[in-house]
Amino acid sequence: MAELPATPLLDDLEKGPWPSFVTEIKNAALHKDSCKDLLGQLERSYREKIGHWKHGGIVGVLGYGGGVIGRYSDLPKEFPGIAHFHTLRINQPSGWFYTSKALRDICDLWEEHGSGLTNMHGSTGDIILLGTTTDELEPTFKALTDVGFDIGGSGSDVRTPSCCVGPARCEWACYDTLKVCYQLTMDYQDEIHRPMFPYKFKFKMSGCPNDCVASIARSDMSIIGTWRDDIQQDDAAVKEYADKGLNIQRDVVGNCPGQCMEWDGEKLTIDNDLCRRCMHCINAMPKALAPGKDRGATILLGSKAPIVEGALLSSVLIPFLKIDNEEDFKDLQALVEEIWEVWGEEGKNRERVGEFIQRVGMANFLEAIGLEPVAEMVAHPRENPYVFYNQGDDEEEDK
Amino acid sequence: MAELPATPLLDDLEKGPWPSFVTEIKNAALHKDSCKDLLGQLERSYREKIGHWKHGGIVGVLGYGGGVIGRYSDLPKEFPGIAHFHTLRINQPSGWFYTSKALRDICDLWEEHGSGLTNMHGSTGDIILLGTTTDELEPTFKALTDVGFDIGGSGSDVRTPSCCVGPARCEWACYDTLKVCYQLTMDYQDEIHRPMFPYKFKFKMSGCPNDCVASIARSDMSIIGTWRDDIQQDDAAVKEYADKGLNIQRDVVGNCPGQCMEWDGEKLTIDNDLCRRCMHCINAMPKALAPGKDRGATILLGSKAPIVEGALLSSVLIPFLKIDNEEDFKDLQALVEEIWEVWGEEGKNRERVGEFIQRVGMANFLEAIGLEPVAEMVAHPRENPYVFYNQGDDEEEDK
Amino acid sequence: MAEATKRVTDIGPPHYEKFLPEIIKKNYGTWKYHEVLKPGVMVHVGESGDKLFTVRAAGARLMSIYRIREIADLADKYSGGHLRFTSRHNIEFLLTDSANIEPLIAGLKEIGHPIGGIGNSISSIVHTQGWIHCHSAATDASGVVKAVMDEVFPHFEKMDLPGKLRIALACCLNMCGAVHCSDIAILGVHTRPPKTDFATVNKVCEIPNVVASCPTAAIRPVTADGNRTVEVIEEQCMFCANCFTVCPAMPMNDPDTDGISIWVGGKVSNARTEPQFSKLAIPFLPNNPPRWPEVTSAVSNLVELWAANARPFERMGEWIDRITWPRFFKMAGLEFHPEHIDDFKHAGLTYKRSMHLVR
Amino acid sequence: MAEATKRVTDIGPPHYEKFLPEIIKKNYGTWKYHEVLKPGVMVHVGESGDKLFTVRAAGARLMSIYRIREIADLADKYSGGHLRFTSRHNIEFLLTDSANIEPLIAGLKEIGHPIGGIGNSISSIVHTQGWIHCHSAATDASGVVKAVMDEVFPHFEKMDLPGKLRIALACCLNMCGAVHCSDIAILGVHTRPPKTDFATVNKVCEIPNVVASCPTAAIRPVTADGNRTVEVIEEQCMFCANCFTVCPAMPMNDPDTDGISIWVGGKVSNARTEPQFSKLAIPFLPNNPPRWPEVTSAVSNLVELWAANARPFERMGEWIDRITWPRFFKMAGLEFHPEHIDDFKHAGLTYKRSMHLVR
Ligand code: SRM
Ligand code: SRM
Ligand code: SRM
Ligand code: SRM
Ligand code: SF4
Ligand code: SF4
Ligand code: SF4
Ligand code: SF4
Ligand code: SF4
Ligand code: SF4
Ligand code: SF4
Ligand code: SF4
Repeated sequence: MAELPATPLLDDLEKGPWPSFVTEIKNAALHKDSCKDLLGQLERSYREKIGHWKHGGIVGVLGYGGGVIGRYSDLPKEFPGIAHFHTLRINQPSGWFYTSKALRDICDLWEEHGSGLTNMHGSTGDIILLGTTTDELEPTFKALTDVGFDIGGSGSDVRTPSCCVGPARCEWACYDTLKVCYQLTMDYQDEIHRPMFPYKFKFKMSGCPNDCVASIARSDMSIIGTWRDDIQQDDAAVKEYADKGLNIQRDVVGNCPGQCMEWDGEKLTIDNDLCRRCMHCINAMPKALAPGKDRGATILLGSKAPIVEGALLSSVLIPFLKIDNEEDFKDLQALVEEIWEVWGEEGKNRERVGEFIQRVGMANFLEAIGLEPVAEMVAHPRENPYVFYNQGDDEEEDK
Repeated sequence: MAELPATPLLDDLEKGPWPSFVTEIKNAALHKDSCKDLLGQLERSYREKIGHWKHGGIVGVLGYGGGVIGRYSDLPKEFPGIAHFHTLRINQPSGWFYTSKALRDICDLWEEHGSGLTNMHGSTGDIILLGTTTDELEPTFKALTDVGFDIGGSGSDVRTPSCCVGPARCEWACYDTLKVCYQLTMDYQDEIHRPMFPYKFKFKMSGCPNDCVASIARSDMSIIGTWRDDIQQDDAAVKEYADKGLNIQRDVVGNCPGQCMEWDGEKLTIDNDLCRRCMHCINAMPKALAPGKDRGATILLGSKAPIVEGALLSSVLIPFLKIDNEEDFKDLQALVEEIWEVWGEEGKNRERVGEFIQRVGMANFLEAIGLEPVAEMVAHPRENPYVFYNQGDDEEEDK
Repeated sequence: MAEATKRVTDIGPPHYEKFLPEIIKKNYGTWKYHEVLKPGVMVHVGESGDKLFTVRAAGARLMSIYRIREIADLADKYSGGHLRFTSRHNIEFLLTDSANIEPLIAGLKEIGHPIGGIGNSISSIVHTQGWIHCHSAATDASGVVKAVMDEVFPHFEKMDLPGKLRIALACCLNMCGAVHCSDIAILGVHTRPPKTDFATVNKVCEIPNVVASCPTAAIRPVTADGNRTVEVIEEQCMFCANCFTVCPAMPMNDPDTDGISIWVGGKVSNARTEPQFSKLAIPFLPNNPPRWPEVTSAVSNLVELWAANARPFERMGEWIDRITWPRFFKMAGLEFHPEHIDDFKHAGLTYKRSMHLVR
Repeated sequence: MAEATKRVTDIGPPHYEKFLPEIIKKNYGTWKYHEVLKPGVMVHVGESGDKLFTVRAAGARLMSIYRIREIADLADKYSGGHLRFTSRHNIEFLLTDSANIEPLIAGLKEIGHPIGGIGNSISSIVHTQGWIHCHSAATDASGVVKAVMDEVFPHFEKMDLPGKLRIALACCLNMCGAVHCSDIAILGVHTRPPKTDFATVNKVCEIPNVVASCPTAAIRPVTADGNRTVEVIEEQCMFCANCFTVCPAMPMNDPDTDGISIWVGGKVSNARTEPQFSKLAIPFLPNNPPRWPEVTSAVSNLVELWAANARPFERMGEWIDRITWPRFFKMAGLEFHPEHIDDFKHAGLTYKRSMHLVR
């Protein structure tokens, strides 16, 4: 193996306290020519202030329509090791839990079949195996399934779902995020592997409104835990926080969006009817307060990044849904599939479900999927008087 | 004069504590045939649940393009007294101040030339002389000018400006609303009387952010008083309010949108740098607090009712403008005229200035009227990354 | 004489100074504070120490000259002939002598003008023409206003509310009452498309203007029986009547399907919270003259609900924002319909994009 | 043997239970509370009384298998082989024996992985591919992230901030890092229209798709030299690169005019306030590899300004909302440019429609 290329600019990024990706590439470059060329090309990008990758091509493994991102250098002569440099997206386990053994399995197969570089993880949540040739795709896939892993989503399919650590380690999880994530992933293997939608569809599950997987901002369907009974409250523990210096009036009560707390210096009173389940007071006093016991999830729909019609946050579709047993789960799936059917049929090419709803209107969308509107779906009722009164409904309206 | 028509439905509205418009029409009907017919037609509307007026026609006084609303009954045979029943809009004095003499002058001329019915006032602010024939328009106008009054706006012109009571009776007036209202009205007589714009243009002046003429919601240009130094504060008087039972912590401090007040039970501290000049604390304690002494106005642009493109509130154009002397006033007028020029040239037919700005974009509008953008003009900077970077401005941006 | 008949134009309104009482001229711009003495009566105190008493009486707005003369008489008797009207069409007598307050109030009572509307009360309803004068009206204005004010009258006379409550009425979507920012807005609505008079359109209107007038592009030019005319795509019509405004051949009024919608939670002042638009509470109530019982009871229920539950200073919309809209619907016993969900330009921003939900 | 080579598909990921340590299986769903013991270390206590210690180490995200093996070694040594990654790409070791905490931290230090990111600190920067792997990138990702994290590193290691601070980076407007709801977002931007390869468009792309891809309708089909191709109306282009995403013949990358914009005040959690989008703070900073000094100093200034002025629990956007945007611009020494004023679909709603202004 020849020596590493000179990378004076990149070398600077080996300094400093934060772990260095340059060091990582160099480590890999000691074993892999592709990484040496990657270093070389990247140094050139740093010098020229421009990337050197061509527009992706369509590559993949047999029978799958997604999960591999084709990538080619625009300087293949100079950097032949990365003439092809495709990425595989590997479906991570729920909650990103691993054993050292599982990680080693992946390292081993990637040592054999690819660049030895990864992203742990991609921003959708997959394990990213970063860089291999077209020829190695099938063998990599075989090696993967041998150790029990499978490829995730890309293209106009269901993207690899992801979830927060949830009940595995968090006292606030209001439903089993890992299980729901796993079950949806398994039930929608076909939809993950074979693009059949107008555009991508992402699921993300957070166990409570803290939303530790940013699902409300980054998934077409956001499933976020919540509760509907009273906050569990331990008065003695509240007092302890106060005694230890927490300014309950200013920093807890004063920040409550429901304006539904009172603190008299001794006792905290919560008007649970007006609690918005924002989590703030619970976050501030984890030993004293906890979500109620009647737990479930809110289903929200439609978030995405700006392309094409502007960024969206998910909005409430089902204010409260129990997801405790098989039956609850079937309800959720029925909803999902109803949505896919309507969007699949009427969505335009490259139109995310959120954009679709923006285009056809929430009320029409609800009618199409057969869901009754409820006040929880809107931040506030309409301000403009341009109402499409339903001309058949006179009697009803007059009531 | 014949007896009044039977009006069983309307008669019911003579009962009850609130002053009755039916009684008013009946009073007038004792003297005026037109009002008798108005009663008759209105009773019929009440029976049939539908109005009986035809689409307005264009009528007016010589040389004026606005100020008269043509109106014709659709049942002229049955109600000949209101076959023509036009309205005159009379420009009210600033602040709706009158003497009994002035009111009597108007009553007298309207007794002679019209129905004897009025609105005191119309919702733009004019005195409304409700109902006369085409023939009487010119004589009414003559009689009006004889007693020193003139017609107001209608159609695509400057509408009759109106203002709050301001310095005449309010301790919070931050500029002279009556004077500014009067001066603009006088300087724009031509624009008020001769429609020459794409659509109507309304001015409303409020002396402080309480906005007692609803100018932020109802005028193309809203001129609202404010201040920029510290709130004037009388600590003893604050204490008095507290002693008399005002819950300063909960109801004043707790409602401050700037979250910039502190109350320790004895002393109120305001962080005036973060005060949003909302008026709340001053409203709550008028004897203890008052706007600062460095007073002026904010100029906002664009509010209107929903037709056509949706309702708008005015938005900030000039965060703070002194309007103390002739020179300040000229600045304001220069701004107004610049806006009229741009909107007059590029506005579409029936496009209010607010809709025009919505269409062309605030930044483009500012450039056209030659005003530098400032952060006060927006609630927040853009959220979407679709930035039209100015391709000539590189150096500046790179700075 | 010849000179005297020369036509005078563009003189504008009389200068306001002519109408100001001495005490105002003297204390102009130097008022120090005010105090509400009792419902309908307040005093403004100048830095000079001068006191100006204001008595506010209900305005009928639609007034005959005979009534105005009575009012002028009262002003002559008690306020040196000085009075003004307010931005909500009430009448304010400007007194310097507090001894005149009670006699004035008695005189007002005699002619049927109660006093009130100051402070935390309901003031007059800003409103429009209705069947009295406008061709566009989907409901009457003055009649509904009279019926509602009779109903909520105690709150005009007393100051027993958490804050100010502003009601406004407009008889069609043109919203001449600018009801769009009111605590409670009463809005006349059509609920059926225009009944186009196909044969006349071409004669009385400019077809391109008619087509352009429609905010939802529901109108298209067509040729029927050799005539150039227009056609309305009915599913696309949301009954705004803007086509009728520009073209008489597109009438909208209908005795059975016209009615009233109720909107809540708007405000204009900047006090505490920023100005807000009103939001749809009740999509449709029928026109039932002379007293519109469905409307008066709906308004009255909303007022009482707010009065019983809001905190001091909290306007209707501020209260609802605190308790959230779903809870408001529940408390008010209102049903949530598809009509409540916005579907105009910025509709997407009104969807609930957070987990802030109450149970 | 023949059977063994049968192609296996659609098996999905391994079941997570296989990877959970015993203590988690036992206390699954019954954790009682947690406590942050020190920066980078927390304990979760079960109703059972069991204690699970978590040590969080900085993730490099872009890691070689050699590094991962070292991490696996540490897990074997101190956490029974159990570890996980976080949603922000950090590494969490799951320990049952508190005695292992310090040795693990020492081991991590040795291999260059500092611990931190828990509580009121800056965690790892969610980011994307940049020049490492993407054709679309207007800037690099990993390099900018490394430079910024080196700069703000003390706030990763300490918990000295008013609240959490989340930074994210995306190298183009596709925003794979979903930076749109971050306290501080670093966004790669193009600032020039595509350099259309007129001759090729027709060959490599579907012209209707290209035309449809443009959010501002800046692309129109034309015929040039007898070829069907497309033309960009440059004044209408806002450089989103969506045309390039669907068509390689519309390249955007440019060494001189590509760069970085900075956005602030977004959040995702529902704690206290609702989720919010980030807003534009700095329209453009140049690409200056390897350390992007303009970007690191801009970010660091914003962090320090917030840290010095915000109240406890107040996220960046919550703080700015309290002090208002104009004041934030002043305090941060930022200039306000026309670029800051929105001009996309809902722009009108971002204009300041109230008098709530600070001086
Ligand atoms: C690898 C990854 C970035 C990373 O470094 O982590 C990535 C990389 C790409 N994304 Fe992404 N996206 C990745 C997560 C995201 C996310 C974040 C998320 O899922 O939470 C978003 C924003 C959320 C969303 O979905 O809106 C995202 C929004 C986009 C978009 C925006 C269009 C859209 O509305 O979907 C595009 C453009 C497109 O689809 O045409 C895009 C397109 C791309 C492409 C395929 C480039 C292209 O135009 O073809 C990138 C390939 C880069 C490469 O060469 O490897 N990527 N992309 C992430 C996937 C890794 C994984 O599977 O775990
Ligand atoms: C008389 C008055 C209502 C009243 O009873 O007080 C009124 C009456 C009419 N308005 Fe108005 N508007 C009146 C104040 C308003 C206001 C309130 C204001 O000025 O504060 C508004 C909302 C604010 C605004 O300007 O947006 C208002 C928004 C409209 C509109 C909505 C279109 C627009 O955006 O301007 C129309 C329709 C139009 O212009 O085509 C309209 C049209 C009309 C017409 C001329 C009907 C028409 O379509 O031709 C009405 C004549 C009624 C009649 O027969 O007398 N009127 N109109 C008000 C004028 C009295 C005065 O001069 O003092
Ligand atoms: C006379 C009048 C001005 C005029 O030139 O005509 C006026 C006069 C005063 N207003 Fe007003 N306001 C008047 C219409 C308004 C309006 C406009 C409207 O209703 O269409 C508003 C905005 C309403 C809204 O937000 O929708 C208005 C919002 C206020 C506020 C803010 C109330 C709030 O908490 O939101 C105050 C402060 C207060 O009451 O504490 C105020 C305070 C006052 C004070 C106390 C000012 C003063 O120091 O003299 C005056 C007597 C108060 C009272 O009525 O309780 N005035 N005031 C108007 C009386 C209308 C009427 O007959 O009822
Ligand atoms: C491990 C992780 C979940 C996972 O499955 O991977 C996680 C774990 C915890 N989060 Fe989180 N959060 C994690 C990402 C997030 C995200 C997502 C993100 O950053 O992209 C958010 C939303 C951020 C936002 O709003 O932009 C998030 C918003 C919160 C909040 C709300 C903070 C706030 O005030 O807005 C809390 C409550 C708190 O910290 O008091 C919280 C609290 C917690 C607790 C205390 C929950 C618990 O009881 O165990 C956990 C440790 C807290 C800590 O790191 O300080 N977690 N947390 C994620 C760690 C990421 C990292 O490496 O830094
Ligand atoms: S989203 Fe809630 S349940 Fe999930 S890890 Fe975060 S705090 Fe815990
Ligand atoms: S969860 Fe949020 S809304 Fe509910 S009481 Fe606690 S701070 Fe208030
Ligand atoms: S707007 Fe302000 S200055 Fe004018 S009357 Fe109302 S409170 Fe007084
Ligand atoms: S005027 Fe408003 S923002 Fe200013 S201190 Fe008073 S309540 Fe606070
Ligand atoms: S609101 Fe409509 S119906 Fe009423 S006066 Fe105005 S234009 Fe006429
Ligand atoms: S009523 Fe309004 S929406 Fe219907 S056709 Fe006429 S202009 Fe169009
Ligand atoms: S943000 Fe843009 S440049 Fe970066 S990885 Fe995603 S698509 Fe590629
Ligand atoms: S970069 Fe975006 S705005 Fe410009 S032409 Fe391409 S798609 Fe249109």
